Formats: sequence, C-alpha cells, structure tokens
Amino acid sequence: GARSADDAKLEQLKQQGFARVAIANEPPYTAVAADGKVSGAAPDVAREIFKRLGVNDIVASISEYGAMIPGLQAGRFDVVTAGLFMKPERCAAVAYSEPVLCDAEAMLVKKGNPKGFKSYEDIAKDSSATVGAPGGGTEEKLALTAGVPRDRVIVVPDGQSGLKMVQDGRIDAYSLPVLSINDLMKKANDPNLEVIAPVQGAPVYCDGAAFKKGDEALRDAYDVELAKMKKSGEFAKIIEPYGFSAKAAMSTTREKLCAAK
Amino acid sequence: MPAPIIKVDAISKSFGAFKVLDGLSMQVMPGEKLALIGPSGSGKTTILRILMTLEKIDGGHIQIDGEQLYHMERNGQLLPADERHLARMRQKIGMVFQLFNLFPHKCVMDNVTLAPMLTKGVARAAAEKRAMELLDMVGLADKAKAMPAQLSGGQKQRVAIARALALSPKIMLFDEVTSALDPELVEEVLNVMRKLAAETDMTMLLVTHEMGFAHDFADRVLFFDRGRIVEEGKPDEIFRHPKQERTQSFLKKIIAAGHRV
Amino acid sequence: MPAPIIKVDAISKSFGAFKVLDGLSMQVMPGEKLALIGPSGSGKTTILRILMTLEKIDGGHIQIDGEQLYHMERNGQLLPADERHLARMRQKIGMVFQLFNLFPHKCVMDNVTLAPMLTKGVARAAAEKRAMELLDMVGLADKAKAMPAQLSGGQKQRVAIARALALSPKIMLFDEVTSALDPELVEEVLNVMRKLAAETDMTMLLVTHEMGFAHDFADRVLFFDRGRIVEEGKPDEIFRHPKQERTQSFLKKIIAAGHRV
Amino acid sequence: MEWDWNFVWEIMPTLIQGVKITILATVLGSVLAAIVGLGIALARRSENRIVARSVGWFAEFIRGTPLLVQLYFIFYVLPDIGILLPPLVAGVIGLGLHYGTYTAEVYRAGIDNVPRGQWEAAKACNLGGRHTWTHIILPQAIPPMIPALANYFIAMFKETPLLSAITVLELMNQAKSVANTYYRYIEPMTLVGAFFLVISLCSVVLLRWLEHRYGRIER
Amino acid sequence: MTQWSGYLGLILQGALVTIELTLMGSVLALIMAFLAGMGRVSRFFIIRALATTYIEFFRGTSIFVQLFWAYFVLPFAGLSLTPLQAGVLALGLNVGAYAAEVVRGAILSVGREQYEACTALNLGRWQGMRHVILPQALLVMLPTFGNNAIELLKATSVVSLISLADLTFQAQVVRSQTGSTLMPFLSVLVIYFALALIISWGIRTLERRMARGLDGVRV
Ligand SMILES: Nc1ncnc2c1ncn2[C@@H]1O[C@H](COP(=O)(O)OP(=O)(O)OP(=O)(O)O)[C@@H](O)[C@H]1O
Ligand SMILES: Nc1ncnc2c1ncn2[C@@H]1O[C@H](COP(=O)(O)OP(=O)(O)OP(=O)(O)O)[C@@H](O)[C@H]1O
Ligand SMILES: [Mg+2]
Ligand SMILES: [Mg+2]
Repeated sequence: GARSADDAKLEQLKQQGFARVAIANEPPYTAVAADGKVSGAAPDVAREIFKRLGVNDIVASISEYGAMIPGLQAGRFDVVTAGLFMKPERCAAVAYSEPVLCDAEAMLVKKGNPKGFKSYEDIAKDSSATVGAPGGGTEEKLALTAGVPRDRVIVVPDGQSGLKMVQDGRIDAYSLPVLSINDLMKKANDPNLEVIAPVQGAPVYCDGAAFKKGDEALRDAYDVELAKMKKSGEFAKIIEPYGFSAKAAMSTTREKLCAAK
Repeated sequence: MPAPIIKVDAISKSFGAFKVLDGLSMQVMPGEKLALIGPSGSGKTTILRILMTLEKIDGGHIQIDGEQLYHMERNGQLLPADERHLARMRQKIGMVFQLFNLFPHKCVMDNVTLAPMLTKGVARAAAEKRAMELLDMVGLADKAKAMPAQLSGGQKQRVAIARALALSPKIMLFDEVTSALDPELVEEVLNVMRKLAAETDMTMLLVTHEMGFAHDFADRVLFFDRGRIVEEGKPDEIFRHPKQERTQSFLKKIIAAGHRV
Repeated sequence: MPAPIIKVDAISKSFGAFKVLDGLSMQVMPGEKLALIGPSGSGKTTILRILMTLEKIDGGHIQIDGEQLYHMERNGQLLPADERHLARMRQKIGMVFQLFNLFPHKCVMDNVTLAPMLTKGVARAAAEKRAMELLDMVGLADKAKAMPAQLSGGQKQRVAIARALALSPKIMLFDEVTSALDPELVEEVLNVMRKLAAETDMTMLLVTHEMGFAHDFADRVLFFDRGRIVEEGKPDEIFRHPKQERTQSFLKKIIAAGHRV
Repeated sequence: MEWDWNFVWEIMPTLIQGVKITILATVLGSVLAAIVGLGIALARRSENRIVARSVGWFAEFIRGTPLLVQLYFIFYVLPDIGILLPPLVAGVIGLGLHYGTYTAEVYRAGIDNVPRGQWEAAKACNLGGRHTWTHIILPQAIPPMIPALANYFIAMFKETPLLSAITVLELMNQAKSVANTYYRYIEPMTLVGAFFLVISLCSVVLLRWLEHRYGRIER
Repeated sequence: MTQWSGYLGLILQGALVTIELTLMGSVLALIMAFLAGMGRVSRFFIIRALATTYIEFFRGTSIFVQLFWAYFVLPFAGLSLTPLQAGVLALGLNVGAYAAEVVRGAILSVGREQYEACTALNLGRWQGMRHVILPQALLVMLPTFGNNAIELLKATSVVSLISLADLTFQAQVVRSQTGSTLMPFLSVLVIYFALALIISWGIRTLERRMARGLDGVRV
C-alpha cells in the first residue's frame, strides 16, 4: 500500500541519481559559490545524507521562502534544505526531518540602535517603525504575531537588499537568524550598523529537511542517517565551521518543536 | 442573330441605404466593344465589379455565355452560386484596374505567369512562352525581369493588361485604365487597347473619361446616370447628337474642362 | 519700364545626385500672369516650391520685389537668410497646392482666418469680414462653417485659394491646382482663377497641364524641360507655332491624349 | 489541492488593498510616461545634434533593457549617489521612464503621420514654428495617437507586478504574501489572473471606443 | 573585487539561459502568432473564436500570472514542467498572442486591391494568401516582430521570479554573494542592451534583404 509507494520515492531518486532540493540564497544556511556550486550548512548536510542513501548528488534551485512549500507540494522539489524553521503550521504542511540547524533571531539596525528595539513588540509599539523580513519566512510571522501591522512589515527579497535598506534608512530594522545577520555584517563591514542578538522573546528555532506530505518513508530513511551522523560527530564537522552549534540541534526534537506554541 | 454573351437582367445593388444600381438591364454581344460613360458615382465601376464577382448583387440575374453567374441550376432549382461555381465562371472574365494592382513583390514575368500556373496548371515553360508573347504584344518584352516599382505608370498598366490576357478570358473589363497616368503616358496604353480591339474578337467593356478614345474604340456607348442607363447608341449618335438632356449637359461640361471628344 | 518683381538668377538645385534645376534664370514683371508648362519631372513644381521657400537652392540668387530671397545684405555683405528674413519675404508670396492641403481639423472660416490672425495680428472680426469677402468671391460664402472633409475637391481647392489670398500676397503660385479634381469639377476652379486674373493686378505663376486654360489665362508661357526653360513666348506663339522640337513633340503628345489646346 | 471558496473570500480584502496600489501606480506611471514621451520625442527632433543623439541612445537603452532590472537599479543603486526614493515613487519613476520611451515612439509616429503638405501649407501661410506646432501639427497628431497611448498604459498596468520586486505592496505582492502565509498558490494567483483579465477585457472595449472616437481624422 | 571577476562566469551562464529562453520562446511565439493571426481572419467562426480567445486571454492576464500558473498551478493538473519549460511556455504563448495581432494587422494591411486582383485572376483563397498576400504581409510584420522579440528578451527577466537562473537572477545571486550592487546590475543591463541591439540589427538585415526591389510594398 502506501508504504511501498513511499519506498518507491527513494528508489526513483536513486535511479535518477540526484535529488532536487530547494535552497534560499542566505549564507551561512545556504550559499552559492563563485563557481556556481551550492554550499552552506543545510545543503552540505543534505548532500552527505543523500550520498549515504545511495543518491549521488543534489540539484539545487534557489527559491523564495514563500515559494518553497507550495513548490514542494507542486512536486517542484523533493526536499527543502534552506533553514526553513519548524513551526506548528509548517509541520502541518510538510514532513520535517529531525532538527538540523538551530539559531536564534537577530535584528540589524543602525549604529547605537536609535529606536531602542529589543523585541518585535518594541517595533509594534513604535507606530513609525518598519521592519524588513524575507517574505514567508519565520521573522515575518514573528513580527506579525507580535502585533506589527502588515504595512510596517516590509517583505525584502534577499539579505543584501535588507542590509541596503537599513543602510539607506528605508527600514528601521532587518530581521534574520543570528548567523545570517552576522554573515551579512561581515561582508558589509559597515561601522554604522549594529546587530541585536538574540531578539528578546523570540524562541530559538531549528530547521529540518522538509519533505512533501506522503514522502514520510523517505523522511524516515533520512532521519536514520542523520541520527548516525550526529552520533559519529560527522554532523558537527559539517555544520560547525559555518558557525552553527551541533549541540543545540541534538538537544531538541522534531516532536518538541512542532508542538511548541 | 447570335446569343448575347452578357445578359444583365434587372439587377440592383445598394451600399447601405444608398442604391447604386437600380433595376439595371443590358446585353452585350460576343465580340462587341462597349464604352460605359457617365458622371462620377453613376455606377460604372460597380457594374464592372459585379461582373468580375468583386461585389455581390442584391437582386436580379446575370448570364454569362449562357450560364447564370450568381446562381447555379441544380435539379431544376436556382440556388445561390457557391465558390466553385464562381471560380469556374471567373475563367471567362478578366479585368484591368484603374490602379493596375500589380503584385509588387513579383517581377513582371511572374505577375503574368502566376495565375495560369496556379489556376490552370500550365507548366512554367509554357506559361513563360505565352507571357513573352503577351509582353511582346504590349511592347514590354524587355521588361520581363523588372519589378513593378521600376516601371512607369503606363508600363505598369500594360503589364496589367498582359496579365489579364494570360488567362485568355472571353470578356475583358477595363475600368478607367488611363486615368491614373500622366498625360504623356496615356497614349501608350490606349495604343495597346486599340491593337487589342482590332486584333481579337474578345468582348470588351470599357469605363472611361477619355471621350475621344471612347468614340474611336467603341461599337456602342452606354451613358450611365445614377445607376441607370439613360441613353445608349453608336458613338457618333451619343457624342454628336445626344438626345437626353442629362447626356448633353454632361458632355458640355467635359468639353468645357478641356477634353476633346 | 518697371523693375521685375521676381528675378531668378542662375539658380541650381539637386536632389541627391539628380540635378533638377540647372542654372535657371527668369524674370517676371509685376502683374504678369505666367504659365509654366512642360513634361513631368521637368522642375516646374520645384521652381514654385523654391519661390515659396519650401526647398532651399544650391546656388544662384533670387530677388523678390527688389530684395534678396535667400540672402540678406548686412553691412554690404551677402549672408544666408535667417528664419526672420524668410518669414518677412514669405509675406509677399502665396501658394495653392495640387492637393489643397487644407487644415482638416479647422472649419473653412478658420482655415482662411488663421494665418492673418496669427501672423499679422488681425482682429478676429476684421479677419472674418475679409474671409467672407474672399469666400464670396470664390462662391463659397455658404460653406464658411463646413469642415474640409464635407467639401468636394473643387470646393476644397477654392477654399485653398481664398486662404492664400487672405494674406494679400503680391505673388500667387498655383501648382496644378486642378489636376487632382474630377473632370466635372475642374471648371469651377478655373472660373475662380479667371476672375482673379481679370480683377486683380497680382503677379501669378501657374503650373498646369490644362493647355486650353494656360492659353487663355497667361500673358506669357514658359516651356520647361529637364530643369531648363527651353522656350518662352506669348501663348499663341508657343501653342500654335512652337519653335523648338521638344516643345512640338510634347504638345503633339498632349493633344493626342485628348486634351484641347 | 482543491479550490477553496472560503479561502477566496478570506483573502479578498487583502487583494483589494493590492488592487488599489496597482491602479495608483498605473495612473501615476501613465501621466509620467505621457510627459516623458513627449519630451523624448521633441528632444529627438531637436536641431541640436548632440541633444538629439544622446537622448536617442538613452531612450534606446531604456527600451532595450528589462524594467525589472531598471527597478532594482533605481531602488538599490541610486541611494549610493544620494537619491533615496520610497518604493512606490521609485516604481512610478521606473514605469514612467520605461514606458516614456514607448510613448515617445507613438508621439513620433503621430507627428510623422501629419502629411508633409500640412507643414508646407503652414509655411505658405507664413506661420512660425510655434504656431505651426500648436495650431496645425499637434492638433492633428494627438487625437490619432490616443488609442496607441492607451494601449501602452494598459500594458503598463499588466507590468505593475514587477513592483513587488522593490517591496511595493501591489496586487501581486499581496497575493504572494497571502500564498506565503497559507502555503496556497492556486487561489491567489488565479484571482490575480482573473483580475487582470477582467480589467483587460474592459479596456478592450474602452480602446475600441477610443479608436472609434479619435482613431482617424477626416481630410 | 577579486571575487567579482569570478562571478562573471555566473553572469555569463545566466546570459546563456536568457539567450536560450529568448530563442525557444521566439520559435513558440512565431508558431502561435501565425496560427492565431491567420485564425483571426479565417472564414470559420469556430476558428476565429478560438484564436480570439487565445489572444485575449494571454494578452489580458499578466505574464507574471501566466508564469506562476505554469510553474505552480499546472503541476496540480498533472503537468509538471521544468522551470525552463514553464518559462518558454509562458513567454512563447504570451508574446505569441501579441504577435498574432501583428500577423492579422499585416494581412489586413495588404490593400483590398490586391485581394481583388487575386479574384480577378481567379486565384483560390489559399493560393492568393500563399503567393500574393503573405509575401507582402511578411515585410510589414518584420519590424514589429523585431520589437516583439526584444519584448520577449526583456520579459525573460521575470523568470528569475520562478528561480530560473537567467541573467537577472544571477545578478541577484552575485549581488548577495559579493555585497556589490552596482556592478552586477550595470553589467546585466549592458548585456541585455547588447542582445537587444543584435536582435534589431538582425531584423533590419533580414528586412533589407527581403525588401530588395520592392519599393512598391508598404513597409
Ligand atoms: N464599397 C462601397 N461602399 C459604399 N459606397 C460605395 C462603395 N463602392 C461604391 N460606392 C458608391 O457607389 C456609387 C457608385 O460608385 P461607382 O464607383 O460605381 O461610380 P463610378 O460611376 O465608377 O464613378 P467614377 O467615375 O467616380 O469612378 C458612388 O456614389 C460610390 O460612392
Ligand atoms: N524631395 C525630392 N527628393 C528627390 N527627388 C525629387 C524631390 N522632389 C522632386 N524630385 C524630383 O525632381 C524632379 C522634378 O520634379 P518636379 O516636381 O519639379 O517636376 P514637375 O515638372 O512638377 O513634374 P510634374 O508635372 O510631374 O508635377 C522629378 O524627377 C522628381 O522626381
Ligand atoms: Mg469608377
Ligand atoms: Mg509638379
């Protein structure tokens, strides 16, 4: 029945020799090198696991966060490995693996934090403040939930644009996970900017590889290899150079994250 | 007495609310040369276009060479003609237009051979041989490879005549074939027509404002006014001793305007 | 003997490599009525357009009413005319075109009053009064409110004549003013011109293919061929006893084509 | 995934917000394009060769490159030289400039379509340059080009989704944000399509009318 | 800045994708243009209605909507296209609808007298179309086809929105990897313009070649 259909998915991937993954363009989670090669912590982990599963390679397409889950449902990708944090609604829409990358939220603001933001609620309270976030990303939802009205949450296409908009004063804060913001700051090397991390009241989130509902067998196979790698320390070897903590990922579970309110 | 080759019986034709032809009847004998004259808008062009099936009639009947033009007899019933019937009838008729209407993208030779090759399946060699004879007849044998744009108006019109003759129609229609030409070029076209009239027994209908030529050329002259034939007769009768007042006043104006009769 | 009002001195004009006028000289006396005849392409239109400053000359000089047309004398030096000088000279000259060139978006009255009001600052009331006199003269007083599209060709041409007269030029140029008209409409325009010739002492230059009219109208006829004046003289001399062979053959062709001389 | 009418009603108010911005951007962009186009058309006819040439090349460049990239450029690069525009303003300028190069061609064709005889008659009537333009040429040139202009404004309307790339919350952006929130693309995208189709079909009727009203001039 | 030269490779890869899209899209557009354009002047109501529906639909809904539909909604109907296929399909069908009107206009622009000459010479409908009308219409279409091709080239930039790694998309990637905004955008603008110039040069050459000895045909 369903079970054998699920096995068929892995068989199919093995046969074609690659898995299609959706990534964002947000170092250090995902990155594209000068030669066009896909790297970043999330795809590197996925590449290694798929190799162990007998799928030799991954083929990545860069996508907006908002387009990832619909794309997965439409069968455009086999899996999303992009730092798509686990949250109850998302857990309902896709089948997550066990946690891979964990990070807290951060904000990029002008030097000295002129508006004194510490949390998303602070932004909601200041009726002139605007915050930028990727469309369909966790930060957008957090800001909206904190009570920032829709028209003050600016959907920014990518990190570089967000950075630029803060520099230009178009938005007062730009929110991404801590490591992403740090990466941006490093590249920009702009003394007039400042990072607030972590954002108060925002939980630490973890992402996982997201599969289509119905591909649970593939997901389970993925989980088995992931667990082995976590145990052997290979997992840490891959993600820690990017700045992520392996311990954080190993100290929580999908069950907890998906249940969290 | 032979049967008339054209028998027009009480035809009428309107454009919108405007009645151009109003119960017009006329007969033309095989080999007859007919001149149609009359004031602007009197319907001369319209009757030629109807004979060429470029306009449909609203009522009445036309017989060409003993066959209905716009109707087909099927099982004793008179039905409206279909495209096949019209195509067969059109083989009997050729027309030369005021503005030549040559095909500008084809050389003179191709203009003349196109229709025989396509509609009668004549082989290229035979079509070109016949075309050369015709071009020779109109004095343009040396222009066979020229494009229409390289010809003078008079030359264009002579090509148009050759093109119409290439299908060997029994009836030729000429609509003001010289009125778009420079005065100096008129004569060369009229010469071709004189030759044609003298050498063939084709039936010819000619609409013209060149009263002098009409006089020399025609066996019979029809004077049109407001969609009716007001007067008809031998050229000498019409031009020297018109009976109808309308004819007299028309001719007087034409003469005053500097045309020779 | 009075001074000539137009003095053309060895002018030449080329279009690209093609020399249209080649060292042409001529003189016109005040009040003289001149007919310019000749084969197509001989430069008749071009000389009128040059006098109206619609084309520039390549060499030579033109004096109008004692003043240089294309040159200005400044401190004893002859400089090319500037736009202001040309505008002043144009006041002396009016032109009527073969295709009327009425302003299609203005009614007959506005066509006639526009130029006097804009260029001479005539008040509307005065301009309209004068326009009515002129329209009356050309027999169109009742069409003052009509739009050009509602007029016949002959009527349009009479409006064009009135429009040119409204600026009271000393010299009027007419370029084949009847050749675009239906034969029946030619006479009404020629009648206006006859009246004009009889009633005013304006200098008039007329290009025409209506040899009969040229004969009655002109004091002097110039026969053009290939950009030169081949023959000139009184109408009777030119039309009845042309001296040059070229003139003879031209007139013969015209007559053969059915035109009365 | 099935079509869900409840979801449609739920997201309608959000989409209508977007529609308003879309229409605003189109109207402002059209006005700007009409002005820019006339400017370019006249500059290209300028007696001054250098002006005519450089404006010509500039217009060709704008016309030959994608509006999307131009919008990125205006929004993200211009601040480097101190020009910081709000998203909607940047979008309107992008649309106006880009479509201005199209309307310039319409103006040019309109002006060229006035027969040479009209210029000559104006000269024979001794009208000066300014009078010739204002009384003879433009009154004849402009009415026939109204349909063509309207055509470009409708085309511009259909390109407003590009503004979502520079964070303008127009229809497409609202639809995407809805899709992001609910992970459903079918309804929002179909609604956006339907919306554009309805407006376009209405504009076809408007265009026919404009063509009928202004399309030709009787001579 | 040393990084930057490395990223040039990415941009050139993007240019390749853009060229590929433009070529394949143009072929599809050309086929659709002739099918629908001649369909519009067909004698048969059904064919006319089909052609009109196609044209109005694709001209009426914005290219973005069509693209998102082809990419995100069609898979639910069981038709899963690669981004490249979706891009070619949406662009080709969209531009084809505009070009169909060009085909129709060109066919109608051939004077009535040419059709009448065909009748007077007793050519059949298709014979007249094939030998007399289309050859003349082609010359009228060509310049506008050139413009359509440039429109298509520019429209390829929107495929970056469905993550197809074309020129514009690569510019975005390079931008976020290098942090430089001016260079990637400026260089892709120049590349687009160069491509547009090549297209218009090609069309002009073709036109000159076809127009040889044809001063009589309206162009
Ligand atoms: N397709 C048409 N639609 C409307 N009216 C038409 C059409 N064709 C001809 N007419 C009108 O029919 C009348 C007769 O036209 P026709 O061309 O037969 O006149 P004609 O005798 O040939 O005149 P002319 O000497 O000016 O050529 C004219 O008033 C003309 O305006
Ligand atoms: N703008 C132009 N460009 C190129 N050639 C021109 C131009 N205007 C006139 N010509 C050429 O100059 C020659 C003289 O033209 P013009 O119009 O003066 O002749 P015309 O005597 O008035 O002839 P027609 O009796 O045919 O009106 C012609 O061969 C014509 O082709
Ligand atoms: Mg007629
Ligand atoms: Mg002339």
